[in-house]
Amino acid sequence: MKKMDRNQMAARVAQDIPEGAYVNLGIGLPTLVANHIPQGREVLLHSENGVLGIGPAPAKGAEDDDLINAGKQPVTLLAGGSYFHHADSFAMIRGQHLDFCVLGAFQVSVAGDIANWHTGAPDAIPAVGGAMDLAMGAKNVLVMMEHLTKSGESKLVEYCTYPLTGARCVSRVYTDLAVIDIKPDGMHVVDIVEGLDFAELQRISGVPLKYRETARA
Amino acid sequence: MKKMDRNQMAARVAQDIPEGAYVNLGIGLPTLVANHIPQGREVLLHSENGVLGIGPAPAKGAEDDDLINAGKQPVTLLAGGSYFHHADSFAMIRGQHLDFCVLGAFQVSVAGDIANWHTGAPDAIPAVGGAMDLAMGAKNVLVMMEHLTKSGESKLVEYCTYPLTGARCVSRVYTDLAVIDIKPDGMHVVDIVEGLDFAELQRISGVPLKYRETARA
Amino acid sequence: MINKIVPSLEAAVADIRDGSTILIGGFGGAGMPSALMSALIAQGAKDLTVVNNNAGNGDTGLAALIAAKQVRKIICSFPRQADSGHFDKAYRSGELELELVPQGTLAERIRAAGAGIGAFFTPTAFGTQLAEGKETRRIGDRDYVLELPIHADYALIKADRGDRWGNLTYRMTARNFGPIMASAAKCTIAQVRETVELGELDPESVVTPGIFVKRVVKTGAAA
Amino acid sequence: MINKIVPSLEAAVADIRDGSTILIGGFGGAGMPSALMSALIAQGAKDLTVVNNNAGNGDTGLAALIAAKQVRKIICSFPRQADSGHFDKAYRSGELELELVPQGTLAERIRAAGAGIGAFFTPTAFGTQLAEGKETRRIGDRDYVLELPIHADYALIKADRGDRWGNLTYRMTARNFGPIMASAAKCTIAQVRETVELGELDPESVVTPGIFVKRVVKTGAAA
Repeated sequence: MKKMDRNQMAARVAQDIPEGAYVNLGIGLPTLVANHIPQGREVLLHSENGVLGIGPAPAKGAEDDDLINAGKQPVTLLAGGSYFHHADSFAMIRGQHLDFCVLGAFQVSVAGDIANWHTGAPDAIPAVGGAMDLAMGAKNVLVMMEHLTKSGESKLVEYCTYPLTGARCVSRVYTDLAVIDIKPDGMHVVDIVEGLDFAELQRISGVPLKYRETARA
Repeated sequence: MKKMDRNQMAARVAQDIPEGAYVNLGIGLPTLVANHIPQGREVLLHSENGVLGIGPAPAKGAEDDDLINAGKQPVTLLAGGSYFHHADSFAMIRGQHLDFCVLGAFQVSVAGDIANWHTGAPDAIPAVGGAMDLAMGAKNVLVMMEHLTKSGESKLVEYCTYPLTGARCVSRVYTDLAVIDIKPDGMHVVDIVEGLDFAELQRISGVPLKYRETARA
Repeated sequence: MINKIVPSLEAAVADIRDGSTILIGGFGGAGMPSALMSALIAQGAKDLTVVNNNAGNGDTGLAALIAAKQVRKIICSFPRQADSGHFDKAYRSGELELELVPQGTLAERIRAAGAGIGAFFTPTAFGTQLAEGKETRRIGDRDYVLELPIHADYALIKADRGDRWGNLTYRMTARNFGPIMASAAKCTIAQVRETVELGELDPESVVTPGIFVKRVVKTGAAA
Repeated sequence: MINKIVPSLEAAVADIRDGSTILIGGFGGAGMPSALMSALIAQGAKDLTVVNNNAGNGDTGLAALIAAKQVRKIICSFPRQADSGHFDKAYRSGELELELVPQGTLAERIRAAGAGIGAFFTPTAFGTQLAEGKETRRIGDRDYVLELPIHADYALIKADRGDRWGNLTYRMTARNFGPIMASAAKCTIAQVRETVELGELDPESVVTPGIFVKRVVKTGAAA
């Protein structure tokens, strides 16, 4: 089995983002997706701190402290980009103007619930940022995450045990092992990495998955 | 008795608008107030269609169809003025950022209710514009109106018989006969035109008025 | 390559269907998308619900749309004007339904639709006829009325300059309802005086980011 | 003559009293009014409720205000960061109260205060811990949570250019919370890189009209 690395996962997500899409990439892993949008495909990247039309990372030494993304990394602006204030930025999100957001997650449930903001540990300091707005606002909520936790538990779950970020909002999950659609009747496997068969994916996932073979059966 | 004419009334209102005030002047009679702000006193005029810092009327031939006030009259913009959209413009109004609005009225009640948008006649086509927003939003709602209707009835009333524009919102009324403050304990006469005594004003007004003499009594 | 610039007014309004809800920009003549209005009249969609501050003036624009009997309902703040004859006639005959909304509430309901707000409490109109039958609530020391967003199928607006990503700037008080209407419709169509290359609009001064705009059509200064 | 330009940072913050609620602009370092924050620390007002997206980074700005024990409560969306040690310590010791608000809800609550909206229904956080105890309602086919405005005594913001009437422009993503915070406070104080003559700011590009601003103080590019 060949697990996908972070860049392969990002490339797989990028493949599903069509020309003309308005997209918000979450902090961390999802940010990598920007590097894999095919040359010449115009995709408009939004960041919740008030910018649309983010370009590539600035050259070393050309960073501007006033031009950052939601992860507080320096970015650039494409010709055709624009700036706006926070209420307008979240109007774009909450008002369902973004075609896609890509979020990391601790867990995704069969119903499409996502948990990604808080471990729920009693001594943890909670921090939510824009995650809940994105989860409830984007037309399509895509999740990118490892399939399993470090201790080998599935991050696809029947019910989230971590506090929810949003309920019934995830449409597709990209893991290092598979791509899975979430539909009203459950989780449907779209792709599996080479060398992993569906039975094994089903076994380690621990939640009922559907696949074209099983659909036919 | 010397009734004030429209320009005298406007000048009397202008006298009460201090330097630095943000003011919205309603359509019609209140618009005249702009002409009587003393030279050199900086007062910022707002119009609800999205402009702050209105200047004098343009010269004949210099009108621009894109630069109008809420009465759809051509205006000019002062250096330091700005444009904004309708939601932002009414945020200024509703959010109590205007120091004064000056409205015309059919009736004002002892409690400070104002009726100025609709006669209530069954065949009348109603039209409200921004009157209700201004009545509920400005820090100080000033009313400019004739004291009596054409048939001689007082426009100061115990209760408005016309449909309300706003409840308990008027702070001062300027008529062609007097200036009257509205306070929690009723109407207080501030000024009376020359040649009219308080007893006569009280008689034709038909609602209880207080005056410095009566306050002392 | 994204290109929201469409070649003609006809193409811009071609898919508007009978029964659509349409936001129409403009306050008086300023910002009125006259060229798109003419195209909509030629296109002929009927049974429309129209949202505008007014209800048409003279014989052009919205007044002409009403005269052509394409409008079933108007949501506006100020229908009655010296030259609103076409509205007056259709309203009095019962052909045209009117929903009268205070101007700021109209603007905020449109903005709420664009911003994904489900409903909001406004102090405007509390205690008046226009709040009759509406839910009210005292919050702090003020009384409020609950109002719902106005979502639409289309917005027809007039801007000054636009680019192929749909970014728009406006001119003076012609801005009025344009930016909020652009955000509240499934399909926003902007007529512009001038189209420019990507990057010619200052990113600090773009008023309507292209995310809110589906089609841009150039009319020149005259329309 | 109206002149909102004040001569010093000290004068700008002199009247801030113990117990005030203060909106502080900025997202990370961009738009953070560092010079005003330093002045507020020197001024010494205590028992403050502070609203910011974060809860301070490193040892300057909001972090320094917390370290100086001037803050009683923070309303923010993202307190936990790699370098938020001063917050972490004060929070864990129980000295500092935290109200955690989703970022978009934070922005909309501030905007609602400025716009005179009494409350609004947002879909964000429905069904989550952050909506616990809050009123909810189904409107159409979505579920919403009722949220209240955040009014403040002061807003401290950083803008790019300002004039004597208080008009402001911003620079890139340093705009973030500035315009909405300016509208939501009784007294908004803006530090600017540059002050300009009336009329030098393009009226089409003024982002915060002066009506929302009480004091402007020039710091130059460094602050």
